[in-house]
This record gives sequence, C-alpha cells and structure tokens, in this order.
Amino acid sequence: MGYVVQLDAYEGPFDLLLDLIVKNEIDIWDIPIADITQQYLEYLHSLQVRDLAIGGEFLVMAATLLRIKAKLLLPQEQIGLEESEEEEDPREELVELLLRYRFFKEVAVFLRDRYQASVYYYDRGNRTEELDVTPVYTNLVGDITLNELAGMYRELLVEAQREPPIHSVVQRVSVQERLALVRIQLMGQSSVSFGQLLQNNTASEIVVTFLAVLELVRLGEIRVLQEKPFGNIQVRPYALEMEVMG
Amino acid sequence: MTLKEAEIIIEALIFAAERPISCKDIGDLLELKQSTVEALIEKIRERHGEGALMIRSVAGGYQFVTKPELAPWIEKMGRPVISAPLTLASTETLAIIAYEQPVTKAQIEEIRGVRSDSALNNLLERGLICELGRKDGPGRPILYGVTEKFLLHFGLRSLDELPPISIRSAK
Amino acid sequence: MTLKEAEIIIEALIFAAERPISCKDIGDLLELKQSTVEALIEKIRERHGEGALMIRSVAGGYQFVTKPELAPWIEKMGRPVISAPLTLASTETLAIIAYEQPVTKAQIEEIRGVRSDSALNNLLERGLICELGRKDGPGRPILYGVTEKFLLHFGLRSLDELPPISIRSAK
Repeated sequence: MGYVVQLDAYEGPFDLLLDLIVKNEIDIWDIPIADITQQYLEYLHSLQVRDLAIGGEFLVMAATLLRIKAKLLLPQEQIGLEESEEEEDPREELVELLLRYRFFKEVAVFLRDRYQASVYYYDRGNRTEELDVTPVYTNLVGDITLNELAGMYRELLVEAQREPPIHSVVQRVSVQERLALVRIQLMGQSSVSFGQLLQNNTASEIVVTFLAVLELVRLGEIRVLQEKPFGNIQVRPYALEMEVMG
Repeated sequence: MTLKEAEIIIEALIFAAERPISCKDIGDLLELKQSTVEALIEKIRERHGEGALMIRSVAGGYQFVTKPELAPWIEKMGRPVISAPLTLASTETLAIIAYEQPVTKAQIEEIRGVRSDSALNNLLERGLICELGRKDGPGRPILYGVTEKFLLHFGLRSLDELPPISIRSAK
Repeated sequence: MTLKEAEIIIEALIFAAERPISCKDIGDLLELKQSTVEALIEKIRERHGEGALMIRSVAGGYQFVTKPELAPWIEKMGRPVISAPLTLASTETLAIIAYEQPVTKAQIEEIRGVRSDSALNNLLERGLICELGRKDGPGRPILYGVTEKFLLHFGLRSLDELPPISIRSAK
C-alpha cells in the first residue's frame, strides 16, 4: 500500500489506530482489520528498529488486533447471519472505544481553540491588592481586658527570670527519623505547609527536615508547591495509595 | 439606592472581585432582582463601549477584561500570559474529566488507552482539576472533577458550552 | 496611531499592568511624549468621571482602583470574615510588645521561650502591631510595636496608660 509510517509520537494506541484509519481513508465502521493490524505492527517494529521503548499499552492493543483478526478469519458457518446481527462483529467493541476516544480528542482540539481565543482577554493586572485579600477581623482580640494582658506579661517575666535549665540534651536527628516523622505529619493530609513541618524546630532540625522533604520528593511521595516567590510552600502527598495499603 | 447608584456599585464589584462574580451574588449583595442586575450590566457595557475594557461573561460570572484587539500592546508591555498552554495529552485528559466527572484515574486511562499520571498531576498542579472525594469500592480510588479555573482558562461560561456528546458522530 | 487610539491603549495598559505603570513606561511603549501621555490619562479620567473606576497615581505609576466611596460594598463582597479571637500565643506576644516596644522577635522569643513567628504574623494581619523599623546591630532585626488600632481597642490614649507592672508582686 506504500503507507509511510508517521514518526510522530502518538498519545497512545487509539491515537495511532485513528491516524492509520484517517491515512488510509477507511470507514471506521468497516475497518479492514488484517490490513490495519499489519500497519500497526509495522509501526511498532519501526519503533523497535530505532531502539525506542514501546509502551505496554501498544502491545496490548497489538494482541487485541490479532485476536480480532483471528476471529474474523474463522470460517463463518452461517454467512447470512453476519449481516443481520451486527453486534456479533468482533470489531464492534474496538470501534466503540475508538469513537469514544476520538470524541474526546476532538474536544481537546475545541478546548485548545478556546484557549487560544481567550488569551487575548486580559484581566485586571493588580489582582492581589491589599483591599481584596486582607481579612476582616470582627473579633480583634476577643474579650481580653487590659489588666489580663498586663497579668500575662508579668507572669511571662517571672517565668523568664527563673533560672535557665542546667543541662540541655543535645539531640541528633537523623534524616531517616525525620523522614518517618514527616510521613506521619502528612498522613491523611491533602496539603501541609512547609512552615507547619518546621514548627518548634531547632536550626539543625530544620536542616534535617528540609533534607527529608527533598528525599520524599525524590522518592515521588510528595510534591512541593510554591505559588509565588517567597510565598508559602505547600507540601502535598502524591499518592494516597499508601493510605489504602496501610 | 437609585438604579444609577446600583449600576455604579455593580461596576465596582465586577472590577474588584477576585474571580468572576455571578449575577446571583450581585443580586444578593444589593438586594436586587437578577433581571435588574442583568439590565444594569448592559448599561455598564454600553458605557464602556468606546473604551478599552469590556465585561466578559465567563465561569458563571462577570469579569472586566481588556478588549481582545488590545492584546498585542499588553503583551508588548510584558505581562505574561495568565497560564501557559497545555499539552494535547493534558487537554485530552481534561476533556474526559469535564464530561465524565466525577471520574477515577482508571476510567480516564481506559478511555485514553494510556497511563495518565503525569497529565493528572500537571492538571492538579495548575488547579484545573481537583479531587472530589473517593469512590466507594475496592481501593477507594480518588474521583476527579474540573474547577472554576478550568472554565476561566478556556474562557467558558459553563460546562454547557462544551460540544454535545456525540460519540456516534462517525462519518 | 491616532490620539484616540493611544488613549484606549493606555487605558488597557493601566488596567492590565501588574503593578502601577509609570508615565515614562507608557511613553516608551507607545513612542509618545510624557506630556502627551499625561494629557491622555486626563482624558481617560474624564471618561470614567461618572463610573465606578478611577485612575490613581501611586508608587510612581498609574493604577485603576474603585472610587473610595464604593469601598464598603467591596468589603461586603469579598473579604473573608474572621471572627476567631486571639490565641494564647498571640495574646502573650501582644502583651510583651505592648510593654517592651520597640522589641525584636528574638527578644519576644527569649521571654516566651518559644518561637513566635505565627503569633507575630497573626498580630500583624490584625493590624494590632506594626514594624517600627530595624534595630542597629547584627542582622538588623525588625522592631515591633503596637498600633493606634491597639490603643483604640483598649481605650488607651498612650502606652503610658498601660497598667504598671511590678514583678515582685507577682506570685
């Protein structure tokens, strides 16, 4: 057929199949499976030749195509029946999947066009104006009185004047320990601020916590988000699968 | 409050709101009927007719934006595009979530035929989708849905603006 | 580009700029004299005369804001209302600042014996304390003091009216 394998990366096996169907000007309801399977396998082969990894999904689809091809090749006992009972066509399920995928692919193109149209509308630039983000405190200090405030200050002074602790335990924290602690802190949370992880930490603990967070990012357990420079850093567990296992 | 005063207040609200403000919210705030609010917004639009600004109807609300023909100048000024375009893989994933929500990763992957972890993470990071909770059943998988930011990103008024489902639209 | 077109472009630039944009920047961008830009901004101001928006000259540039008399409506719309009273940590910190001001974070933490960042942030956000400048010395730490709002809340004319403290009398 002289079909030239398109070397673009495909989004997946459906994408590849749809492309083959378009290229060959095939009626999607009547796919010549033998032919398409051949071209599909040729494409995979071309990837292999170029030493490119073939996704498992592509191999699964290859198996499906071969299975459908085999079914179609089986001798039809009642040839007349095939026309009337279309749902027995082994290709039908595949066609449904392809059409469903094709619809969403079309929507993706629609969305891309909408995006391109909407980027020409600029909204107000100074969005984080103080006026808009400052919370309103209806209860500024609660019902604390001035005398209570004074009393609190006095007690703090008294407390501060007590003799300092004679000995302090120097604790060394390992990254592994801290890793475990951070995992515990993140358990069941959708998002924790980096500051929260550091609360009440000494300088060396902060360093170790930071290392632990980096390690967790490397392990793919969390991701770290910072929406603006110097903004709040959010730590988010990636996979909540652990929760399911545990 | 006269109608003229209400018109001015509505203009201020639409301008100052952090996100598109809906007719209903304006109505509730000003104790006005929604039809009145709509009529007043028309008046504001007329008043801005010759100026640089327009009121766009997006994400279920109203928002002041500059007229599209002025975009080149704003770009020239150096204002970055609000959000970079998505890859086709991410857009595809987003399309599926918009129609099928609440939907699990497994369902998305079944439709796309490929793994979709990185597309999902990308969309989550951009705030275009969010987790809606967990599905009952084995593994209690996370359910995803689209956000208001999704509508904003694509300049959609609501999900109704998406093409009607026509899986059978095969030629 | 006609003057009318330039006026519309300037309106769009001021609206879309992320921070107040200066006369000079506008002039450079449009290749116009600053005096022309200023005259055109006057024209935009006139055009917005009866509307909700105004161009404010601030921080060396121009910026669209809503007219001040509309502020109550905007406040009513968007700002999150927080009704939580002060935490113990914040109250302690406030007490120390009231008596010790000007005082650094380190000094506060020395008295309280614990870190006080979030308490300080909370007090700053509530407008009960403010930064008074920086202390001379290593690191030039920020000095904190209470605000007029604090005095008003407790009905104090000045800090001299704070109840006197005698540590001896404390149990």
